Amino acid sequence: MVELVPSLLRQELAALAANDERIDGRGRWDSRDIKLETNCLYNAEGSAKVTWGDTIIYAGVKFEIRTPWPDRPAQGSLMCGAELRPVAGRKYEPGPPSPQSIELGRVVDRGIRESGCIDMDSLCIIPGEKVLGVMIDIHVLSDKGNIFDACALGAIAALRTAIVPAERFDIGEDYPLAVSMTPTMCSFTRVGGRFVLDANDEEELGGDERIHITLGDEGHLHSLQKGLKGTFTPAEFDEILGIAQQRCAELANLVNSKEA
Amino acid sequence: MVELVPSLLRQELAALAANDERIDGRGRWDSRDIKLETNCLYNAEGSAKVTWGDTIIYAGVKFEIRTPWPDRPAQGSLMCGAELRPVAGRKYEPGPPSPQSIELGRVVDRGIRESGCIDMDSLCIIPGEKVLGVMIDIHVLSDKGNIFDACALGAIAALRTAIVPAERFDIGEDYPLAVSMTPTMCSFTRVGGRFVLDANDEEELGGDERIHITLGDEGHLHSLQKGLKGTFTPAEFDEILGIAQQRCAELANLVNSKEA
Amino acid sequence: MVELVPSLLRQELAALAANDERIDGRGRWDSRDIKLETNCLYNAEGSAKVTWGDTIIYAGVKFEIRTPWPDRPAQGSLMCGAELRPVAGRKYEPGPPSPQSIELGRVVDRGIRESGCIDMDSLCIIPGEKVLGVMIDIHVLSDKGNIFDACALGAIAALRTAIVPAERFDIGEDYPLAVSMTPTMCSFTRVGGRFVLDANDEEELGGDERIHITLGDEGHLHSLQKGLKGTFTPAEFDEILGIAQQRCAELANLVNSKEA
Amino acid sequence: MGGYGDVKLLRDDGLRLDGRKVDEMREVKVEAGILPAADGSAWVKHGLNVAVCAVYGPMEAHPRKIQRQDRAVIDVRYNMAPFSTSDRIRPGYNRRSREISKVTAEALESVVLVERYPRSKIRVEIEILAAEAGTRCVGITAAAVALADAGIPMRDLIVGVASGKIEDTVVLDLDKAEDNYGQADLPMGILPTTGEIAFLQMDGDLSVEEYNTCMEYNLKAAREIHELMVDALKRRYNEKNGGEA
Amino acid sequence: MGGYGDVKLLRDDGLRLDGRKVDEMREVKVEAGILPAADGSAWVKHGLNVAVCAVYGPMEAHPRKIQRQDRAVIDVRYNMAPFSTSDRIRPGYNRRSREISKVTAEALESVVLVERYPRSKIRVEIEILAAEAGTRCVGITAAAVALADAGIPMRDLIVGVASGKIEDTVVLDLDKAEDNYGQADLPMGILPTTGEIAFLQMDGDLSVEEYNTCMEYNLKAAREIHELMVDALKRRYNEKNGGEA
Amino acid sequence: MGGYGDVKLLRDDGLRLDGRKVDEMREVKVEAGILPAADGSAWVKHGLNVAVCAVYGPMEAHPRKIQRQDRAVIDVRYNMAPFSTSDRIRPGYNRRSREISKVTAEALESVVLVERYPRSKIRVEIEILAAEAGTRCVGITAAAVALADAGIPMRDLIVGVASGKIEDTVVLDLDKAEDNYGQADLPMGILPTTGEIAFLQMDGDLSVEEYNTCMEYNLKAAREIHELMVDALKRRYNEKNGGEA
Repeated sequence: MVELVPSLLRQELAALAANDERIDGRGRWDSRDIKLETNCLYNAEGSAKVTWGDTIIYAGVKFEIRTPWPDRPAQGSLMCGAELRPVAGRKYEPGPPSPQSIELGRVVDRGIRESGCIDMDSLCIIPGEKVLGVMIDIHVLSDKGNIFDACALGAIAALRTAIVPAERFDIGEDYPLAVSMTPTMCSFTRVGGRFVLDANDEEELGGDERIHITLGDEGHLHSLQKGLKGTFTPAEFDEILGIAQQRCAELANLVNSKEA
Repeated sequence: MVELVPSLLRQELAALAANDERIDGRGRWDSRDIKLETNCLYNAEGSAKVTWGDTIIYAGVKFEIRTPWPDRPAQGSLMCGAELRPVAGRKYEPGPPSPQSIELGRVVDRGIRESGCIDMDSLCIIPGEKVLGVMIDIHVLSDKGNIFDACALGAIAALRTAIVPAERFDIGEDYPLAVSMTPTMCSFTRVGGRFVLDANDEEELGGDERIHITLGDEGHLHSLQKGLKGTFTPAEFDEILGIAQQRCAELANLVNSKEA
Repeated sequence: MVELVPSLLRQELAALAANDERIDGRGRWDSRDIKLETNCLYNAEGSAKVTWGDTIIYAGVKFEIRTPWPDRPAQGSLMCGAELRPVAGRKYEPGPPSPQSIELGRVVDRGIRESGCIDMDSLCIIPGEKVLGVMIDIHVLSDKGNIFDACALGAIAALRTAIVPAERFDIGEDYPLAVSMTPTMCSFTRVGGRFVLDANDEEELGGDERIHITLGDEGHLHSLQKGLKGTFTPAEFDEILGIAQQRCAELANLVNSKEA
Repeated sequence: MGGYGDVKLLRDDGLRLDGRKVDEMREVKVEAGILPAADGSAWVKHGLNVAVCAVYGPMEAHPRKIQRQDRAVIDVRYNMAPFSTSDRIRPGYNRRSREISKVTAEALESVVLVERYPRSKIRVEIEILAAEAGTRCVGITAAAVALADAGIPMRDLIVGVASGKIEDTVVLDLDKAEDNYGQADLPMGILPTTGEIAFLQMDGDLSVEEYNTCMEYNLKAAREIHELMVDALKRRYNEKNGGEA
Repeated sequence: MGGYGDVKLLRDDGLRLDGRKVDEMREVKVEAGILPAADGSAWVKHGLNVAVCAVYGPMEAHPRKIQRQDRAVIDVRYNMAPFSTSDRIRPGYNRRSREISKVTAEALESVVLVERYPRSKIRVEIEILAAEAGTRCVGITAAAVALADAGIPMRDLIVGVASGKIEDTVVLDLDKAEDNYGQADLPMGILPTTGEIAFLQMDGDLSVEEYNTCMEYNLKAAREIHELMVDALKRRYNEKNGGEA
Repeated sequence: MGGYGDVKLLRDDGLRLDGRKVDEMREVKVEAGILPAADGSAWVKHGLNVAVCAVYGPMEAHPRKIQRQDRAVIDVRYNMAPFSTSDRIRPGYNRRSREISKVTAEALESVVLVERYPRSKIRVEIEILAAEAGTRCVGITAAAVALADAGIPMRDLIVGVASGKIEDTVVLDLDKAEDNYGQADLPMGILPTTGEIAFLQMDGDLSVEEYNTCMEYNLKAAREIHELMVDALKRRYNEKNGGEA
């Protein structure tokens, strides 16, 4: 493994951090530009394209009719998965889902699920017989850093604009999926010794641990995850949690501006 | 990868081609000898062994009772698969199905399926409840070139001699499967710059692209496939299509001579 | 592969064998100390921990309600599997089940199944609708030789102390699983040219073929298996079969002493 | 081909259900260079199909056993996104996508000057984001543009096109209904400059005459799409160089 | 989190169903060095959870492509035995166990002095034999003890602890019912000497204040469990050296 | 063993359902050298069982980690064709075939002079085309002939044979009904010259005396089949050399 480049990059990032600078000129808590498009995919019942700096992801929602689990006869189900396929970047290889892609999908899934934004009872059609399964698939097409936040944004945006294809399922007229909240994720990466918001690909390559925070409408925590080697202190966490409170509210506003 | 041998072989094949000769003395449109045996396997409901030059394959037909697909409640199903297992030759390795074996199975499958020789409606036992599934499995035991044509021949011969084990399934008396047509395949390989019929293993090793043509009873095309690196012109295709018309009719006669 | 150590070890073991000695001082037909604990795992319906010298394994029994096989509507099922996961020793690697672990599970499974100790009819709840499936999972935590005998002992001990969780399944009150026999396994390894009982890890590393014998209550054979490179003579087999008769009876007594 | 026959696909005025003439293709849009992480990329919308392609390389081929001493290997993955079809499809490759990946790779090897990059690998990632019949052809078109965008030298751009048969009539570029209820489909990868064929599949039922008509339609369509591909690459070139078309 | 809400988890006297106070953890027992085949090992019983951990290495990292020039890689497998849960689980890894393995490995890499063993690998095998909520934390505790038992140098012992929320009340160390019907769970891997956090996950619903209370409980519990870990290692050391504690 | 007990397998005259005596085996036919692509091959029909075996090698063993410095490894794959059984079986290996492959390889390693080919690999591909009880034995017989046909030196030819118990009577060479409804099966791989045993499995219920009778029957059958194997190899040798037997 060529580890020379990361090593030089680490030095550069540390030097920049000493002056409170970042490699692309942003401030410590600045995000890159974000463009969110919805209803952009034929055949998906809800869809979103997120262009987050040079990172590009698509999210699509599909529904299926299924029989409920025996222990939850009146509840539907929600599933969110992410694919980190070789299209996303030079470093990605074909093969079974990597731990990275599993973690990505599960962290995004927990943020949405645990916010309670989908009422599982509302997905019941006939108790014990037929319920709706909601499946969100996220496809990373260009990874230039911070795919977690881009994927979480695309997932909730696709969900919030999804139409249940009731006619196709012979269960009445099509209707918008009820989504009661807009959980969003805000991730921080230790670069040059201190945490920054929205690391780009170079900062990820030369950085350390990440913290992923998903907050709901009232600023409540719904999902946390630390990834990669490294530790953090409670004081550091308090600081980034404060930043996340502001930032997640802005992201939720962006999503809500897209609704039908 | 040792690519020296193929390189010398290519030169030899090119020199032969310049004199309109082939490495085993055949003419450009000559096939090797073909021996077809049917009903040769205990436990298979239809079976065929094809000895095509030094290439040997077996095909076996099995039936199963299954529930129909919801969108086709009165239709059975047909499945044709090929296994290129390590027994077939030194170059074959164990592992999950290779792209080569998937292509082989799918090209043979399409030729049979698309000819319409099996009426899917005839495989219905009780609409919406019980239909027949027909499964053709092809097993390549010795690959000395042109396994595609040998497999296609074995598959249709096994199918045409198959007996539906109705008694075992408790659905009446055993009866021969209704097969209304005899699609056969004819493959051409570019060797020394020009296409030849029925390449042997050396010609495949030192040759280029292949074209697989499956024709039905009236000389209609049911399946085409180009494989391997290389291109061809429409004029070249016209010429080999003419050869295929003759050759497929001969192969169909051979199959039809075997029926019960 | 470093094969130097086994080679020197082989020489040492041969020298010891010439004096009828073993590397850890035991006699040819001596076993290491065995400690058997049962009911040692929360959530398992039957469980056993076997400490066999420095070899440690756990076995756990779980039940499930399932629909019977169409051809055996009034019979339940028994399944025994063994996992040789990387925890068990330095030489074990992650990945799909190895041939070693498959053989281990299947040999233990056959010994129990073929003894007839579980009456499959007794596992029927409602013929054609509901039967019990009994699943024994064996987990090797520390392999220091002769895991076959340790696993077989743990499996039958877990089974003999298992309680059917009938209340959880809504089929009446919990009751002990009926197990009518105590099959046990006795394995012999060729070390220094002659067979010994209960080889330890060094004797396995520097030894040759193994013979696994499972005997039931009346000294009947229920399962045999030869493993690894090597041959044996009928006379050799007669001798070890005699030893196995004594030893299996002792092991069965140990298991039976644990019952509720 | 479904070939059910009892579904009407041609209107009384001889036009198709969506108003196209028999030799008219669906609208096609092409963009080059849309994925910042890739060495070359393309986006093609063909009817309602959407394909995206990323190219990486040439790079060292590993594991070593896939290396070729005298040329680059082209490693193609054709993949349909789970949300690209009416019924969601499970992520991961299936037999269909593996076959398409194989023959697409072989078609691209026929035009890329692979002998210029011995022992190397060129990765071509074709992702179908929305499928409405004909995705393998759209994928080939996208791959050709993405390879060109990556600066990989080729003898010609391959164009993916298809014709087929509905109600015993040969038509260009089947849409979803025509594909489901039609009688034949003949997808090709054509080199528009020479008319050579680098990709060929076909299923259904075609007489020799019908085949010839399909071939003629395909060649015509290939030349039309080729112009759109060249335009997209010119726009991309000018954009990179800050100029105007 | 299940979060059903209609299951009563706190008694009228303010204690939990099993009689614990809100900031009281389940009983914890720790043993070091219990697997003869391993280079280091540990057994932890936490409530009814039982985790066993074996450590092998440092050893040569292979295949070569996983090697790091400047440090050891830590290869963690977290696995639940098929009989460890109420409903049997199929052998083999699933998405949950792969995620836990990944983040546990990253947590352990944060404390092991990995730069002392360039190009090598340390295998950490965590086996859950009985599961009653909180297994990932119990696994981390066991891994830390097993690494120490194997003589692998670390900055600190990591302790796995969790707090959560039931009936709008923050409680330490959720048991199975509390996990099933509670509102939030916050598992952490804490370095008890410095209070740093090397492992963090959370799901459910917590306000910032509730998070802070969880954090406080977790830190307290980490220090308690840390003493049991040190005691176990001392007993093991004395046993190996034939002495007395 | 099924061991249902209520199915009659012995006739009143003491013969078996197919008319065989208790110590009589099914008809066996052996051919060597029937697969042109292989280095050695054999075809064995034993009752209605049909097994074909191809041998490739000795060849370089790769990947390197399977190499042995002092000998060849024997890589056996026992496989049942999907159409070989009454109910079709899915292509690919299952637990049963993997176990049989393992113990068959170990049996063959016991007779092949593996030390003559250090660092190499011999591939033995056993394909069951039709199964009627006893396929693992038929596969061993075919493998032995194919190895000899490939010119691989061996201490002896192994012969695969089996005896078992039906209606409390020991019989040689169980057929399908006897296997399904019998009480025990004892397949062996025997070296007919020395009487040594290289392959041994058994399941069911046998007393020690019954085991001894099985053993005696197996030995007798091994010698009979051995003659057929030698004949086949002689025919093959003469055919290759253009002479007469």
